Amino acid sequence: MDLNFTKEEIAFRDEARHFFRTAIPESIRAKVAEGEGLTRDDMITAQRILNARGWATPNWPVEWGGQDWSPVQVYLYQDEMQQANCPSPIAFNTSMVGPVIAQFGNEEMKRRFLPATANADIFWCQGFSEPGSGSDLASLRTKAERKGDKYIVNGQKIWTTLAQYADWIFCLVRTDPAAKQQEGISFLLIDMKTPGITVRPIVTMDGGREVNEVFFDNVEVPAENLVGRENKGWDYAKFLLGNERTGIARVGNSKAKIARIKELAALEFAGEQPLIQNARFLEKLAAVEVELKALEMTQLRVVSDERKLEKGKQNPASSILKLKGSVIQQQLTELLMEVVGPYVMPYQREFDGKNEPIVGPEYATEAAPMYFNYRKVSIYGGSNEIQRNIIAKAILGL
Amino acid sequence: MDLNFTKEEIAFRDEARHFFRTAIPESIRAKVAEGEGLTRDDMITAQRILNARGWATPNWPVEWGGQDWSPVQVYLYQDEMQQANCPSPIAFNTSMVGPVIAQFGNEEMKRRFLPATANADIFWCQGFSEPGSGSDLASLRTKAERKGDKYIVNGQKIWTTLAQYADWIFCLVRTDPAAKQQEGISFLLIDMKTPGITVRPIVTMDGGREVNEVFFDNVEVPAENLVGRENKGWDYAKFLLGNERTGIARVGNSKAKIARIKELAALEFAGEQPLIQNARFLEKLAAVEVELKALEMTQLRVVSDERKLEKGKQNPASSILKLKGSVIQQQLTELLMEVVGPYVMPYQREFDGKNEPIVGPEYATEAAPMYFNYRKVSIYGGSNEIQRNIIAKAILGL
Amino acid sequence: MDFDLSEDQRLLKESVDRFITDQYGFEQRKKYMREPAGYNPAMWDQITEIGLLGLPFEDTLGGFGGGGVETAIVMEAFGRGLVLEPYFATVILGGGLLRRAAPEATLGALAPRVAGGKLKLAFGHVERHSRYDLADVTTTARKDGSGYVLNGAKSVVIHGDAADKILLTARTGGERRDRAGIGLFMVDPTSPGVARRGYPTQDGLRAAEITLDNVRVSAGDVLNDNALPLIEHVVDEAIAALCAEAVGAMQVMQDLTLEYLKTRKQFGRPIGSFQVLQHRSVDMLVALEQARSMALFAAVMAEETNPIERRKAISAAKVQIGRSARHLGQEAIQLHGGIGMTNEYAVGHYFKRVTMIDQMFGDADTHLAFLARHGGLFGRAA
Amino acid sequence: MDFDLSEDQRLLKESVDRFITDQYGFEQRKKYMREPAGYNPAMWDQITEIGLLGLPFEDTLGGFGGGGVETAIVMEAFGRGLVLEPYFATVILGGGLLRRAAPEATLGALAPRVAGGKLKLAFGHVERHSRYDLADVTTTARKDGSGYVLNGAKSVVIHGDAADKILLTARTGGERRDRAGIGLFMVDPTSPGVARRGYPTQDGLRAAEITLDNVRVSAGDVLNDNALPLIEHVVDEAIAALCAEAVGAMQVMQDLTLEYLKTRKQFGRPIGSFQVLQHRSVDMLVALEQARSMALFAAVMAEETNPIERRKAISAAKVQIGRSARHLGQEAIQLHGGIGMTNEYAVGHYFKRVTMIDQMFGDADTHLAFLARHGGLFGRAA
Repeated sequence: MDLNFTKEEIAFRDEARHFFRTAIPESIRAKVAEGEGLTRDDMITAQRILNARGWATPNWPVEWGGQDWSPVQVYLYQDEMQQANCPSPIAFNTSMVGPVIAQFGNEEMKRRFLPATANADIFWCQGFSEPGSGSDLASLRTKAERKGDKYIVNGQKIWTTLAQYADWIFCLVRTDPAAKQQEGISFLLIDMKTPGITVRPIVTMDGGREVNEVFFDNVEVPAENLVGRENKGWDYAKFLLGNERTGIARVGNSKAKIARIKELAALEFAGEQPLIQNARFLEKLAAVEVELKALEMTQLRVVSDERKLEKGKQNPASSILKLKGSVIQQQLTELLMEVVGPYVMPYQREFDGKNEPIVGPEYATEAAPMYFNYRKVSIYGGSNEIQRNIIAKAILGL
Repeated sequence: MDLNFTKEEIAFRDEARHFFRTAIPESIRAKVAEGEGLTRDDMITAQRILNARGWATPNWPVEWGGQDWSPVQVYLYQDEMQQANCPSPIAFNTSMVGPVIAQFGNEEMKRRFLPATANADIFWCQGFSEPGSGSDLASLRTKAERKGDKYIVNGQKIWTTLAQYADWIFCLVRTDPAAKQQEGISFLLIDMKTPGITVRPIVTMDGGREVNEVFFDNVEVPAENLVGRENKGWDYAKFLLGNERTGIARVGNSKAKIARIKELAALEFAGEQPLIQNARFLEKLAAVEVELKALEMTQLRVVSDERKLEKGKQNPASSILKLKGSVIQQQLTELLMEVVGPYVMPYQREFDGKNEPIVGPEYATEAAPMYFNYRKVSIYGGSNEIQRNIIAKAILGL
Repeated sequence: MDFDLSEDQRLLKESVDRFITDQYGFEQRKKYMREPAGYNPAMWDQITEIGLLGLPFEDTLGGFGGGGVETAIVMEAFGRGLVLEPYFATVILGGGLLRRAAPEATLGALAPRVAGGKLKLAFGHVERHSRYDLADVTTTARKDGSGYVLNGAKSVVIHGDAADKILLTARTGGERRDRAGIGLFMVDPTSPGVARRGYPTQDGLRAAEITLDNVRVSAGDVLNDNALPLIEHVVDEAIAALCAEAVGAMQVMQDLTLEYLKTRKQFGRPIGSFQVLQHRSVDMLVALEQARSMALFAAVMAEETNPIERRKAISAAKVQIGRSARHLGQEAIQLHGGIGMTNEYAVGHYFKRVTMIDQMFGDADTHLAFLARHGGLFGRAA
Repeated sequence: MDFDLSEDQRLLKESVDRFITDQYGFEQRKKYMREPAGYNPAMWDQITEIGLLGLPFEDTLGGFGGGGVETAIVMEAFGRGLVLEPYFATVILGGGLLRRAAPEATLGALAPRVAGGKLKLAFGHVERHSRYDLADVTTTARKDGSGYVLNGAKSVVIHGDAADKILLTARTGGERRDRAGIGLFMVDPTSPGVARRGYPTQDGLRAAEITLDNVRVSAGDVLNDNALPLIEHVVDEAIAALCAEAVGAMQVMQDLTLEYLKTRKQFGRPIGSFQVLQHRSVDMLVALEQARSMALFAAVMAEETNPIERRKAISAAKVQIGRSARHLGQEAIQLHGGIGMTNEYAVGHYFKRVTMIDQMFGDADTHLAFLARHGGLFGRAA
């Protein structure tokens, strides 16, 4: 056992650190650090820089632009990217639909979509959840009827993140209404410009406009946009959801938040001392740091184990990454709010106002919205309750 | 609304305070304060002092020695008793079997048992739980077959607290094996000296010997020892368990523990200061004090509401008393252990050794055993999980 | 001891509750929020008509001499409605300061106008680096003839943009953070040298930044030149009021969550039938009832005259409310899932409000530290 | 980076695991506890035979030069067995002190005897009011010719009654709590002036009170006259060892609980089918895996030479282990219900052991305070 990184790993880490902190524009990284939303352009700009170096899609097959990295390298890549406040590649593109197309699409589909997806020439969004099917995804009802060489799609998706930015959407649709829940579902790629698609934003309580409803009204989709085989979409969805187990803990991200909290706590006063000298505050922060360090070690255990496990199998410890990672992220937003103090109160998201100068310190503006917004991390992508159900069955055998 | 006590209530409180602190021997109260176990004689001594004044059974009907106190008086009585580290009257006698006999027993049974029960001439224990029936009490299997003017009892009870002290046991027994679970159960009084009864102590992890198994092997019980009607025992048990909703929070007891913790924290050092000056320790303690104050107010709300509610109905707030009260009691044992520090380690329960002098400060000896022992308060008497099930159904309608 | 409301209190409660039920549904509130003022002037008039604006004043001044319990009755109902109008700023803070810290003549002149809905007030006490310390005042008041000249700035003045007059602290003597030498002044926001900038707050209410550049205050508008202990008493009353408001908001979150659990179906059954969600709802109930108890305690103790006992009790209440509200609020969002995250649905608005209440006049941990420093709530053994 | 065990480590693990599986079942342990010494001398011999007593020493001294990982492998297994023999006191503390703080000649003379099972050691560092501060030493060492004369007392010396020699701290200079002037001495418990009183501890192990009344220590038994930094390193290694032991104990509590949930029936079904108990078991798993990760971190960082980095890492691990073990242990008892409270059943014994481990060398909050005071684990932005 040797928990030190090898010389090669350290060289790779340093290379990544340098690259993320120099190649990605400072203006974009500052927005990530502050918790400000990125524009579509910001996201595409960052991804193209990564892609130019071949670092947008390291998890893809090498022939389609992937890197043959060791699990440790993947970990270092993510950790450095997050610590540098560099935006992650668009997850819908690189972690979700890309790997599905690479695994299950035909050659024609791969050629058509993969390079454009890697380079964010297509901006994807995900159409899985529906109003009636939150945690119970398999109960979805959006319907695609085969008519000649087309599917006619009718129904509604919800919680569609960044649909307003998207060129295409990948959807789970019901192609066999007679089949049992998980059977009869297909995986379909749909151009957002197709007539009959309506996007309605859902404003979240923090004032954000990340998520949407997407309505399909007799939307005609060429049959060649079906991924893999009809009625096998559930398998592809499971494959998709099973990817990216480790990045989900967002350790690097939380490290960046801790750095930020310490930075700001040196600027804010509690009585005669800066908050960074307040023992109670430091102990609260240190308690989260301990959990984060433990989570990082847990993640490294999982990462180091990956190459030894059969494809598709998981280290039991991997199951806790999302549960614990989400709680830590949320706790850090609480501490950030505490640092800011009374200045968390002004609400000054730019799209709400008239571009007036900021009230209070600039870093205060996103503290409360980030706290509100981060409640989602224990809800979206399989709520923590669903995670516990799954772990109890799959890992504990209960 | 007036949350001050009336002049009469204050007079009663002062009277109770004086009485508990003068009439009950200091030696007994010191044992309660330290968390040492009481002997059988201690318990009987204390109860007889209370009974002589008519204060052992205030909740009983007045004709059988009860007091016609207002709910506030009952609260003050309990609070002062607990704060004075005075032992509560033997619960099996005064809160459990006594009220059941008074309510459901015939005149003959009342005359035979109630005065002796009030005066602890009979020491009772409770035979409800069985090995197979923890939280699922109604699944009990101890059997009483009617043979002429006798019942023949066979079976086993478990977790029988202080059976080793008891003269009599009140039992739930199955008298109709054909009936559905909760029907077919009867409430039987059994003399512990009857042949066929074996008591086997269960040592708990703290080294305590409070609980026992009680075995019944063809035990002959006169039919006149049946309380009320055959096969109606479940109703009587529910009546019994529904009594004493308010005392269950043990607020006065926790107040006494806080006082004790502060007293000891002045004697123990953390660095150059006594622990009582350590900010972090004080904040941890204060956090519990806040919850305790809230619980006391909750209890007073319930108490003040009691006279307005129909007999048998409950204020929803009453449901949280045991849940919250048990957690607070447990947290205080953790803090007590923290005060003591390294000296919690020696194990020196007297029955284990040779009466050697104490290692470390005298108050250290019970700190860890009390922590271990108090894990029971969220288990016994309907575990906190069962409490939550009940509240979810009965109060929240889920 | 008696937890029953008096006849007058019962009537007060009925009328406030009716107002909220009739006028302050969630959809109605959304409309009020879109008014230019950020609240609905018609609602202000109704609140005036019911007579709530006179709460703290004697009847000779147009009020009804309400105390902690009456305040709690009103504020709990307002918490259920998430009332937008500047009641807390005008009556609880402003009215309280007039009553406790102003000369009798000033009180006599202004109280009837407050009670009549003609005068809206706000209280400026936060400064850039003061955090929650009322004694941390760097705004200066320089004696100038019979009046004063003020220089400095006040931050996050709740409903400062609606106020006709701003009450604010400025230092008449002593050093920054000294308890002595803190004056209380009344400033007309339209006076020369006063700049005011209003903005919405996270919870949909309003606040303002106020800057003071050589602002002259006449003798009549100097409410008190050494007022900290009196201000502290008013702030304690205000905290008690916020505790009651938070309980009202928490009750709604609890009700919404239970309603959702009973109606929302997943996996073919109401999600409220899942044991995990049942138990977590019970823990929310515990948090709510504990908070309700402490809000009551605060309501009563807000009138305590021993300042240390009063402040300890109020701090204890703020701790409990802060912790209960955080727990209950986070769980309410979590148990709702996605819908709970949206701005269209009510629960998030209550969550935001209780989050901001925790920030006002010191968060839970700040009050816990105060309480601990002063020996906690329960004495050592007698 | 590589989490795999080396071949030697794997062999070590196999042999220790086999020893625990074969020799240290819960019923077997009960018997060992009833031996007069409070442990089983035959087990001590077996531990000797496997070669575990030489763990920290070089092979020239009869050991195998094990480091943090090897220690963790042994201690985690010992945690699963709740081993009673004085291994921790003799090898981890005693052996560590010899290795890091004793003159080479002393190490050379004693290490082979320790490794051969002939010399049991213990370490006295707690005093009546020292709590967890290793520098809080009032026991005095007065220079006397080439040796010293000791006066004072040491408390709760783990396995002090089994030890052939007691290593202990005494002040050679400086004031109480000074970091300088803390000597490390070896005392024969049968020497004139030494009084020793052994007793069981809450977790079924043994400890002793040692009093020193003008005890003469010859020059050869003066291990070091100014040893605190070295002692701290050994204590950090000891904490890392206890973390591993706690993980072993936690794993068993988790396994016992799952086993119980799967077999115990209530209301006609295994209680493990109740969703609430499932979720709580998952939270126990989270606590366990986090603790396991930090025990690993501690094992590696125990060898770090930068003392502040080392101590911070070790403190972080002690925090995590303390919190995880308290949570997991309390839940393990709770989910077992009544049976979990009994002395006949295993889970309570593991619970008591992890509770005592939290008390050793500083509880979780003490270490959290240390960590916070030194800036936490993660730096400010690069």
